[in-house]
Amino acid sequence: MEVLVVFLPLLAFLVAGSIALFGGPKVEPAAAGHGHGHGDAHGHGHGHDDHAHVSHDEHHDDAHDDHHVVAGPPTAGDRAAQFVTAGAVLISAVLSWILFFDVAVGGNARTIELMTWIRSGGLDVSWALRIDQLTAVMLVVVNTVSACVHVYSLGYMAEDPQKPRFMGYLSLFTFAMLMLVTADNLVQLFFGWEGVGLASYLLINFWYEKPSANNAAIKAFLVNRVGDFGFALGIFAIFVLAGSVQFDAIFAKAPELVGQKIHFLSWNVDALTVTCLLLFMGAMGKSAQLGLHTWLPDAMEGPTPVSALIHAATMVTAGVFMVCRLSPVFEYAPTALEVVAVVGALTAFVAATIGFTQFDIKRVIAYSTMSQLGYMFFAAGVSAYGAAMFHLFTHAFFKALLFLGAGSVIHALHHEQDMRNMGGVWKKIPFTYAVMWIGNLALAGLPFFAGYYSKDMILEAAYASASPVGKFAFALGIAAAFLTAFYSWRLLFMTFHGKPRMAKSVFDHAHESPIVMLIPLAVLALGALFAGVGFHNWFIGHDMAHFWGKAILVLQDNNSIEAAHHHTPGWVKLAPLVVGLIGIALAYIAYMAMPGLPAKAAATFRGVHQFLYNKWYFDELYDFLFVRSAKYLGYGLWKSGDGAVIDGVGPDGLAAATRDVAARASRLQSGYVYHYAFAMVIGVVLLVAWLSMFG
Amino acid sequence: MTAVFPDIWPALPEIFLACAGMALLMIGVFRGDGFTRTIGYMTMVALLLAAILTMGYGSGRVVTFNGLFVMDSFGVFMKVLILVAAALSVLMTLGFNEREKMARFEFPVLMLFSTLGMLMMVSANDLISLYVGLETQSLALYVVAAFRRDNAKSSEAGLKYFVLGSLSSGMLLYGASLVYGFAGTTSFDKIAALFAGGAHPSAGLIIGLVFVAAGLAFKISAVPFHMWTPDVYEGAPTPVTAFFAAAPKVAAIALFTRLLIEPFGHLVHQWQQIIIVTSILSMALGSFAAITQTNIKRLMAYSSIGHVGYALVGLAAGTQEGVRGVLIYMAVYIVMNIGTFAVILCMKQQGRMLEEIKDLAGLSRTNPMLAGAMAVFMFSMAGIPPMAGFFSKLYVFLAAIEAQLYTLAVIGVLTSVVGAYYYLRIIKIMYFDEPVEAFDKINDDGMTGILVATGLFTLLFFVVPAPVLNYAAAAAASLFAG
Amino acid sequence: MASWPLLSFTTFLPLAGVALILLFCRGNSPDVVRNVRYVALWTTLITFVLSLFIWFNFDPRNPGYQLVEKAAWIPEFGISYHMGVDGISMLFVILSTFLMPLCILSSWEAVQLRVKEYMIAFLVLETLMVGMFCALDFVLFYMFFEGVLIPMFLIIGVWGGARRVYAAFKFFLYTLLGSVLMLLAILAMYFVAGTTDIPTITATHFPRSMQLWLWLAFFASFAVKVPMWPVHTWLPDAHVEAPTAGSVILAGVLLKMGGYGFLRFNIPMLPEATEYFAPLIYTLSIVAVIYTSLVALAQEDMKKLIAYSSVAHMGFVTIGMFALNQQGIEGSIFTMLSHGIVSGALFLCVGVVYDRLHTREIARYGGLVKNMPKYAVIFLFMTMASVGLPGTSGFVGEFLVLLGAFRDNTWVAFLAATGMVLGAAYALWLFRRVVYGKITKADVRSMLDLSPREVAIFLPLVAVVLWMGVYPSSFLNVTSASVGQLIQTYQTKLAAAQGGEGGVSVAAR
Amino acid sequence: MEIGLGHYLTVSAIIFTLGVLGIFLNRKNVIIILMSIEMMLLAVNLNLVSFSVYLNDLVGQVFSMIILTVAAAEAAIGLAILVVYFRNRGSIRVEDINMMRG
Amino acid sequence: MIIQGIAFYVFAALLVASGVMVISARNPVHSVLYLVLAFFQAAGLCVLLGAEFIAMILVIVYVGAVAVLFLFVVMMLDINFRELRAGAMQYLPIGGLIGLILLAELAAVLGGWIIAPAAEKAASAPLAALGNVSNTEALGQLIYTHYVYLFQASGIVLLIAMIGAIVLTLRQREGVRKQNIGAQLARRREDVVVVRKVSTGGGV
Repeated sequence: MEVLVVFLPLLAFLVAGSIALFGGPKVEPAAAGHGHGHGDAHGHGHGHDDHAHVSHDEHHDDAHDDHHVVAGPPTAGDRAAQFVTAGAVLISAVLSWILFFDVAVGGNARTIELMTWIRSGGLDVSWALRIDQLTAVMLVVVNTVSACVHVYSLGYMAEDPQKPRFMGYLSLFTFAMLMLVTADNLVQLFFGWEGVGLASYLLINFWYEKPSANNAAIKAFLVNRVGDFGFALGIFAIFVLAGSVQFDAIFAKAPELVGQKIHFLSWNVDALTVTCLLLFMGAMGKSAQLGLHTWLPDAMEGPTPVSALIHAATMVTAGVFMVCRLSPVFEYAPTALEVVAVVGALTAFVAATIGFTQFDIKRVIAYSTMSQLGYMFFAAGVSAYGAAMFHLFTHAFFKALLFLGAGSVIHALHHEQDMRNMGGVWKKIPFTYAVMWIGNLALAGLPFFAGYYSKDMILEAAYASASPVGKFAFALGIAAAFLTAFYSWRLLFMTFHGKPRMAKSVFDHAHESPIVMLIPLAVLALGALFAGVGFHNWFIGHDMAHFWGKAILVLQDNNSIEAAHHHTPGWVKLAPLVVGLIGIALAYIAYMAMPGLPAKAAATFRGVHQFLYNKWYFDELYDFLFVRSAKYLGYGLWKSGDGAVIDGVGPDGLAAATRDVAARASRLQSGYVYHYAFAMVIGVVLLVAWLSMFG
Repeated sequence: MTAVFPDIWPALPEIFLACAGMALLMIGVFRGDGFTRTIGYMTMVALLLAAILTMGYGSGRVVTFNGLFVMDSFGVFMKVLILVAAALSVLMTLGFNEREKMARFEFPVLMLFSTLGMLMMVSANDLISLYVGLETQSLALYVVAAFRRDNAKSSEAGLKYFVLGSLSSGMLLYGASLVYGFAGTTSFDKIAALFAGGAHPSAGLIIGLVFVAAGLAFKISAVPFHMWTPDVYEGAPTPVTAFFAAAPKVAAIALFTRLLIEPFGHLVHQWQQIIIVTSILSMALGSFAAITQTNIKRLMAYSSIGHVGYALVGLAAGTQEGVRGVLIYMAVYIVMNIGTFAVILCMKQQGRMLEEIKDLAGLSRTNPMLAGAMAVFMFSMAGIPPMAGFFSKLYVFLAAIEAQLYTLAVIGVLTSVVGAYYYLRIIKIMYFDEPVEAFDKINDDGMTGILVATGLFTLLFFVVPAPVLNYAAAAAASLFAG
Repeated sequence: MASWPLLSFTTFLPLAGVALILLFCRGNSPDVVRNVRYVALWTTLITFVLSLFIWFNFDPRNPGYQLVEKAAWIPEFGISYHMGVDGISMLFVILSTFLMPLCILSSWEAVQLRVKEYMIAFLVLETLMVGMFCALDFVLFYMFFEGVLIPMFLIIGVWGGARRVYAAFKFFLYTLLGSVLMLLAILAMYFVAGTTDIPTITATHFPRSMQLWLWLAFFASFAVKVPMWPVHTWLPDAHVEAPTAGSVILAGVLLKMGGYGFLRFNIPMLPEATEYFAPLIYTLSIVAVIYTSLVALAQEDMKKLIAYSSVAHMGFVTIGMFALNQQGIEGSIFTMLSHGIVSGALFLCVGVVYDRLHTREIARYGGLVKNMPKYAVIFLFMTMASVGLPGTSGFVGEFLVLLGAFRDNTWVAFLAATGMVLGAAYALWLFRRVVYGKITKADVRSMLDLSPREVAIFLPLVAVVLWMGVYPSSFLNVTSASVGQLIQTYQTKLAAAQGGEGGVSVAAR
Repeated sequence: MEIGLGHYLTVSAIIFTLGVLGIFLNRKNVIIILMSIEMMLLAVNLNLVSFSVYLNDLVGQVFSMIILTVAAAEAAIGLAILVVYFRNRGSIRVEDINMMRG
Repeated sequence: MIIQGIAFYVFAALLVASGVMVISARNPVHSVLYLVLAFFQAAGLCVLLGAEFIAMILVIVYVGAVAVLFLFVVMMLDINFRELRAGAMQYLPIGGLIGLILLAELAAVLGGWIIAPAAEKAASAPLAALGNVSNTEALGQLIYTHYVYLFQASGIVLLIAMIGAIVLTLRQREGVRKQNIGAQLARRREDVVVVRKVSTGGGV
C-alpha cells in the first residue's frame, strides 16, 4: 500500500508525460512510460519536460494574465491523461488517509526498504519508505491537496491544449513530494527535495513562452539551490559526525554529539549547531524564509493550481517538515533552534508587511504563505514541533483553498490578477466568495476555524517557551497576525466588494466556475473549517505524545506546548484574536468605509510604502550583488582571464614567442659563407675557452 | 717491425665496393650515359651485396691493417644501415635523374664511392684512417651536391658545402695534429690505453679533441657547425639531399660515437659538456628555425639538425645505454627520413618538381596513400607514439635520464614539442587545406616500394621492436667491450 | 571465456574494422560510403558487446587486476605487453565502447565529407582509448595515451569548424607539452624500479625528493588532459571546433584519461608527493569550479558553454580523488563516468540543432520546445543530470565527491559546493535561452524534431543516466574494492614513509 | 736561442689562424678562401712534421703525406666546383653566394 | 745551432708574412704567388726539421701542381680585379679579435708542450725501429706495408677527385665538329669514292 501511495503518481506522470510527448491515443498507456526498459518504479521517466505540439496563442505575453487560451485542437490523449493522473492521485489520497489512521492514530510506524541506492565506504543509502506519524500527516496533506488540485485543474486548465503535460507535471511533483516525506535518510530526502524543485521549475515555466515565467522558474530553482548548498553541506556534516545519513542512526547518535566540536572552514565550532544551521539553510530556501524568499512571489507566474499545490500547501512546507523530522537533532542544538525561531519570526513579520501593499491577488496570498511559513518555523524554533506540523496541516487546507479560490476569481474575471481591476463580483461568484471567506477566517485565526487552533498554539508556545527568543518571536508573531488579518480582508474587500473596476464586458461575463473546480474548493473549505477542531487534540492536545510517538522528539526542558497548556496568561491566548479583529476592522475602514484612505496613507508615508511595495528591495539587492556581478565577473574572466591572461601568456603567448624566436633563428641563416665560417670559428673558440676554463 | 700481409677479410665489404666502383666506372665509360639506369641498378645491387657481406661478418672485434681498421658489431650495425640507406637513395635517384636530364653514370658511381668512404669512417681506428675515410666520403658528396652544374642553386650548394667542409676538415686536422702531438699517437687503441692508465689529459689534447669534435660536428650538422645544412639541402638536387640526410649522417654519427667512446671514453667528463651544449643548441635551433620555412627541403634540413640534437642526447650520456639510444635513433631516423624524401620526390605536377610546403595542400584528397605515408613520417619525426620515432626518442631520453642529465632531457622533450608544431603544420596542409592540383601519378615501382616499406616500418615498428633494439644493444656493447 | 585475451580483442577489434574499410570499401560512391558507415557501426557495436563480457567476467570483490594478459614485448628492457583491468579502469573501458557506436550514429548524416577517413579515425581512436585504460605497462600506456592525439587532431582539423586549425594545434601541442614531461618521469621511474610494469612500479618506493618531481611531471600531463585551471583553455576551443562526435569523445573519454592517470599513477605511486601537493590540486580545482562556472555564464556559444562546464565538472573530479577517501575517489570515478555520458549527450544535443541550423550561437535559437518537444525533453533531462539532480547520474558523483571532500577539508567542500549553484545557473540559463521563450526566427520555426535515429542515439544515454542515478550500486560495486585498495596502498606507503607514525589514520568509512 | 718544438708549433698556429681569418674576412673572392684552406692544411702539416720529429715517430709524416695528397684532390674538386659556379653566375664574389638563406 | 736558429726565424718570418699577404693581397694572382712563397718557406722549415721528403713533396705537389692550378683558374675566370678590391677588410676588427683569441688559446696550450710519458711507447712507427735510414727511405718502408690501407685509400680519393673534376667541368659541346678517329679509320675507299663517267663537254 505504501508503495502504491508513493509510486502511483509516478506512474501517472509517466503515462501523462508519454501522452504529452507522443500525443494521440496510439500510445498504450501501460507501455508508454518506460521506453527505456527500466523498472517502472525507479526513475522518473524521460518525460520531464513534456510539451505538446500544439502551439499557443500569443496575446498574453505582456500582461500578467494567468491563463492561456486554446489556439489549437486538444490533444487526443488529453482525457486519458487527465483520468489517469487525477485518478491515481485520488487513489493515493484515499490510501494515505487509511495509512494516516493506521500509522498515526494507530501508532504503526514502519519502514519499508526498497533497494540500495548509494553505497560507498561507510556511506549506505537506500531507497526506503519511512512511514511514521510525521510522514503520515504529510502524506495526508500532500495527497489530499494534490488530489484536490488535480481535480480542480481539470476545470481550470480545460482550455489549455497542454493538459497532459500539466497533469503529468502535477503528478511528478506529487511523486517527488511523497518521496521527500517518506524518506528514511537525508539523501532520499534530498532526492525528493530536488525533485519537487524540478517540478516547481517546470510548472512555473509551464507557459514557457512568457519570459517572466522563464525567469521566475530559473530564479526559483537557483534560490532553492542556494538553500540546497547548505543542506548538502549539512548532510555531509551529519555523515561525518554520525557516520550515517539514515535517520534512526543519526537520532541515536545525536545525544552523544552534544558539545562536540567540528572543524568547519577555519573555525572549531559546535558540531550540532553548525550542522543544524546548514540543514536549516536548505529549509530556508525551500520554505522561502527571509533571505531566500525572493523566488516565491515570482513563482506565481505558474498556473494557479500550481501555486495552490506547490507554493502554498506542500512543497514550501517541506522545510518545516524537515526541521520537525530532524527534531531529535535540533533539540540538541539550542543555538540553532534560536536561529530558526528568529528567522521564522522575522519572515512572518516581513512577509506580512510586504503582503499588505501588493495588488496582485496571487502575490498577496504568496506573501501570506511566506508569513505563515515563518510561523511554522518559529514554532519549530521554540520546540513546538507539533504546533508547527499542525499549522502546516491546517495551513495546507486554507491556503490551498485561498489560492484555488483566487484561481476561481481569476478564472471568472478572464485572467485578471490585479486587485485594482476587480471589485464587486461577490454576487456573481457567490460560492467562491464564500470559500474565500472561510479561507480568510481560517488564515486570520478566528475561533473555530482551522487556523485558530494552530496559530494560537504557536503564539502561546512561543510565549511560554523557555527559549530566550520566544518572547521576541511572540511579539513579531502578534504583529504579523494583525497584518495578516488586515491584508486578508483587504484582499477580500478589494476583490469582491466595492465598485467593479474592470471592463464592463469582463464584468458581464464573470461567472461561477464549473463544478469540477468547485468540488475541490468545497473539500478544502471543509478542511479549513474542521481540520483545526477535528485534529488539534492529536497534534497538539493531550494525545500529542501518543500521536507523534517517536517521530518527534522534544526534550523535557523545551516542551513549549506543554508549557503553553499550563502556564500561559489569559491575555496571551486572547491577543491574536484581538489583533486579528482589529486588523479586519481596519481593513473594513480602509477599503469599505473610506476607500480613499489607503492612497492617502501611501502618499503620506511614501518612503515606507515604497520600501514595502518593493519588497524591502531584496530583489534589487540580489540582482546587484549576485546576478549582475556574476555575469559581469563571468564575462570579465572569460575575456580577460582566459583570453588575455591565460591564453595570452600561455599558449598564444608562447606561440607568438616561438614564432619570434623562429624568425630570429632563421634570420641567423644569412646565406653568406663567411658568416657560416665565422659561426663555426666562434663555436670552436668558445668551446675551447669553456673547456680551458671549466674542463 | 716486419710487414705482415694484413687480414683483409674484415674489410671485405670495402674492398668489394672499391672494386665494384671501379668496375662500374669502366662500364659507364664504355657504355656511356645511356646506360645510367643499369649502372644505377648495379650500384644498388653492389651496395646491397656489400650489406650482405657486412652482415656475414659475424661478431667480435678485429683490428687489422696495422691498427688502422677495426670491425665489430657496432660497425656491422652502422654499415648495414649506411648501405641500405645508400641503396635506397640510389634507387630513388634513378627516375629523378632521368626526368631532370642529369642522368649521368658518374652519379651512382660517386654515390658508391661516397658510401665506401662512409664504411671507412665507421671502421676507422686511427686518426689517419678517420681522415681518409671522411675525405673519401666528403669529396664525392661535394661533387654530387653540385651535380646539376647548369643549375645555379646546385652549384652554389656545392660551393658552400665545399668551402665550409674544407674549413671543417682543416679544423679536424689541426685537432688531429694536436692529439697526435700530445698523445704521441694517432691510433685509437693506443690513445685509449693511454688514458685507461689514468693519465690526466693535457690541455693541448683537450683542445685537439675540441677541434676534432668540431670537424665531426660539421659532418653531422650539429649547431653551431650546422650552417651549411639548410642551404645545401635546399640547393642540392632532391635525391642528393635525400642521400645527404641519410647515409652520411649515420656514418658521421658512427665515427663521432666511436671516436668519443673508444679512444676518449675516459675523458667523458671533458667532452660531455661539448656534446651537451651542441645537443641543446641543435635541438633548439632545429625546432625553432624550421617553423618559418616554406621550402620543404630546407625544412627537412632543420629537422635533421634537430634530430641530430636528439641523437647527441644519447651520446652525451656517454654510456652504453646512450650509444644504444643513438643507434636506435639513427636506424629509425634513416627509415623515416628516406620515406619522407621519397614523398618529396613524388611531389611533381606535370613533370615539374615542387619544393614548397604549400604545394602539399590537400594531398590527403588527391592522393590519400601518399598523404598517409607522409603523415606517418611526420608524426614519427615528431615523436608521437606509436610511430617508430617515439621509440627512438624514448631510448635516448632513457639514457639521458639514466646519466642524470635531467636538464638536457627536459630541454629535449620541450623542444620536441616545438618541433612537433612544424611537423603538424605539414599534416595540416595535407589534411586540412583544400587541394590545389593533384600530383602526377607515381609510376615508379621502386619509389612505391620504398614508400610502402618505410611507411610500414615506421608505423608498425612498435609491434616487434625487439630485433632492432637487440641489435643496437649488442652493437653498443661491442663498442664498450673493446 | 577468460582464457582468451578478452581485453586485447576489445582493444584491437576496431582495427579489424579499419582493415575491412581499407580493404573492401574502395571508391567514393554513395554505396561505398554507406557500407563504410555500417562497417564502422557494426564494429563499434560488436566491440561494445565484447566489452560487456569484460564486465561479466569481472569480479568486483577482487581489488587487483583482472583478465590480465602479459606477453613479452621488449623483454630486454623490462617492457611487456601487459593488459588488465581493475575496478578503476574497467568502467572507463565500457564507457569508451559505449559512446563509440553513438558517435558513429550521430555522424551518420552530419558527416558527408571524407566519410571513410572519418570512420577510420574514430575506430583507431577507440582502439587507443580502450588500450589506454587497459594498459598495465608504462610504455604501452604512454603509447596509447599519446597516440590518441593523432586521430583526434585529424578529427578536429579535418571535420571541424571555422577555427579548426587553431583548435587542433592548440589541443595537440598543449597536451603533448604536458605529456612529454610525463614521459621523462616514466623513464626516471624505470630506473628506480627496473621495469615499466605498472603493478611493479606501484609497489616500488621512491625517495621523497624524487617523488615531488615525478609528481609534477605527471601532473603536467594529466592536469592538461583533465583539464585543470589554468591549463584548460584548449578545451573550449577544441570542443567548439570539433565535430559533434569529436566533442562527445573528447568530453566523454579523453578528459577522463587525465583523471584516470591521477588515480592510477600519482596517488598510489607517489603518495608522499600526493599528500604534499593535494592543497595545490584543491586550490586549482576550486578555482576551476568557480571560475569556469562564471565564465560559462557569459558564453554565447552553446558548445563553449558546455565545454566550460566540463572544466568545472572535472574540477569536482580532481577534488574528489585528492580527498583520498572512499567516497571522494569513488565519487570522482563516478563523476567521470557520469560526465562522460552527460556531457557527451549535451554535445549531441548541440549537434542536433547544429545539424539543422549550422550555428551554435545561443542567440540564434529560442523557443525550440514548441516544435521539438522530444528534443526539449532530452535536453532538459541531460541539463538536469549535468546540474546534478538526484535520481540522475550527476547527483551521485557530485554528492560523493563533496562528501569525500567535506571529510577531508570543509573549506574545499564549501567552496566546491558553490559549483552546485553556479552549475545550475549556467545550465538553466542556457536551456532557457535555447529551448524556452518564443520563437522569433523563421528558420527556427521550421526545425524538425528528433528523427528516429537521433532518438535511438539518445535513448541509451538517457537510460544509462537514469540507471546510474537510481541504482548506482552496479557501478560503485565495481569500483569499491579497487578504490579501497588504492587508499590502503596510499596510506600504508605514507605511513611507512613517515616512519610508522600516523598509520591508517582515517578509518575507512 | 734554442729552437724548440714550441717555435714550430707557434708558427703553424699563426698560419692556421691566418687561414681561418682568410676564410671569413674575405668577402670578395672565393679563390682566396680556397687558398686559405690550403694554408690551414699547411699549418697542420707543419704541426705534424714537427711532432713527428720530436716524438721520433714517423706516423706524423705519413699523416702529413696523406694530407698533402688529399689536399691536392680537394683543391681540384674545389676549383672544379668554383668553375661550375662561375659559369652559372658569372661571378665568384663571396657576397654573391647568397641565393639560399633563411 | 745559430745558423739553424737564424734560418728558422727567416723562414718563419717569411712564412707568416707571405701568409698575411695571401689573405690580404688585392690581386688574387698575387695571392697565389704569395701562397707559393709560403709553401717554399714551409718546405724550408721541414728541411730544418729533417723531414726532407715532406719538404720535397710540398714543393713538388703544392707549388708544382696545386698552386699552378690555382693560377690557371684565376687567370681563366678572368675576373675584374678592380671591382673585387673595394672594401675587403671592413670586418677586420671583429674577425681579427676572434683570430687573436684563437691564436692566444692555441699558443697558451702549445707553449707548455711536453712529451707525454707514455707517448714514446705509444709511437706506432718509431724511427728507431727502422734502423739508420734516410727519411725518404723510412717513409717508403712504411707506406707500402703498414700503411698500405691509407695508400690505397688515397688512391681512391684521387680517383674521386678525378671523376669529380671531369663530371663537373667537362662539357660535350653540341654542334662542335670533332674528329672521329674510328670512323676515319674504318672508312673504305668504296664507301666514299664514286667514279662517275661525265660526259665531256656536257658540264656537271
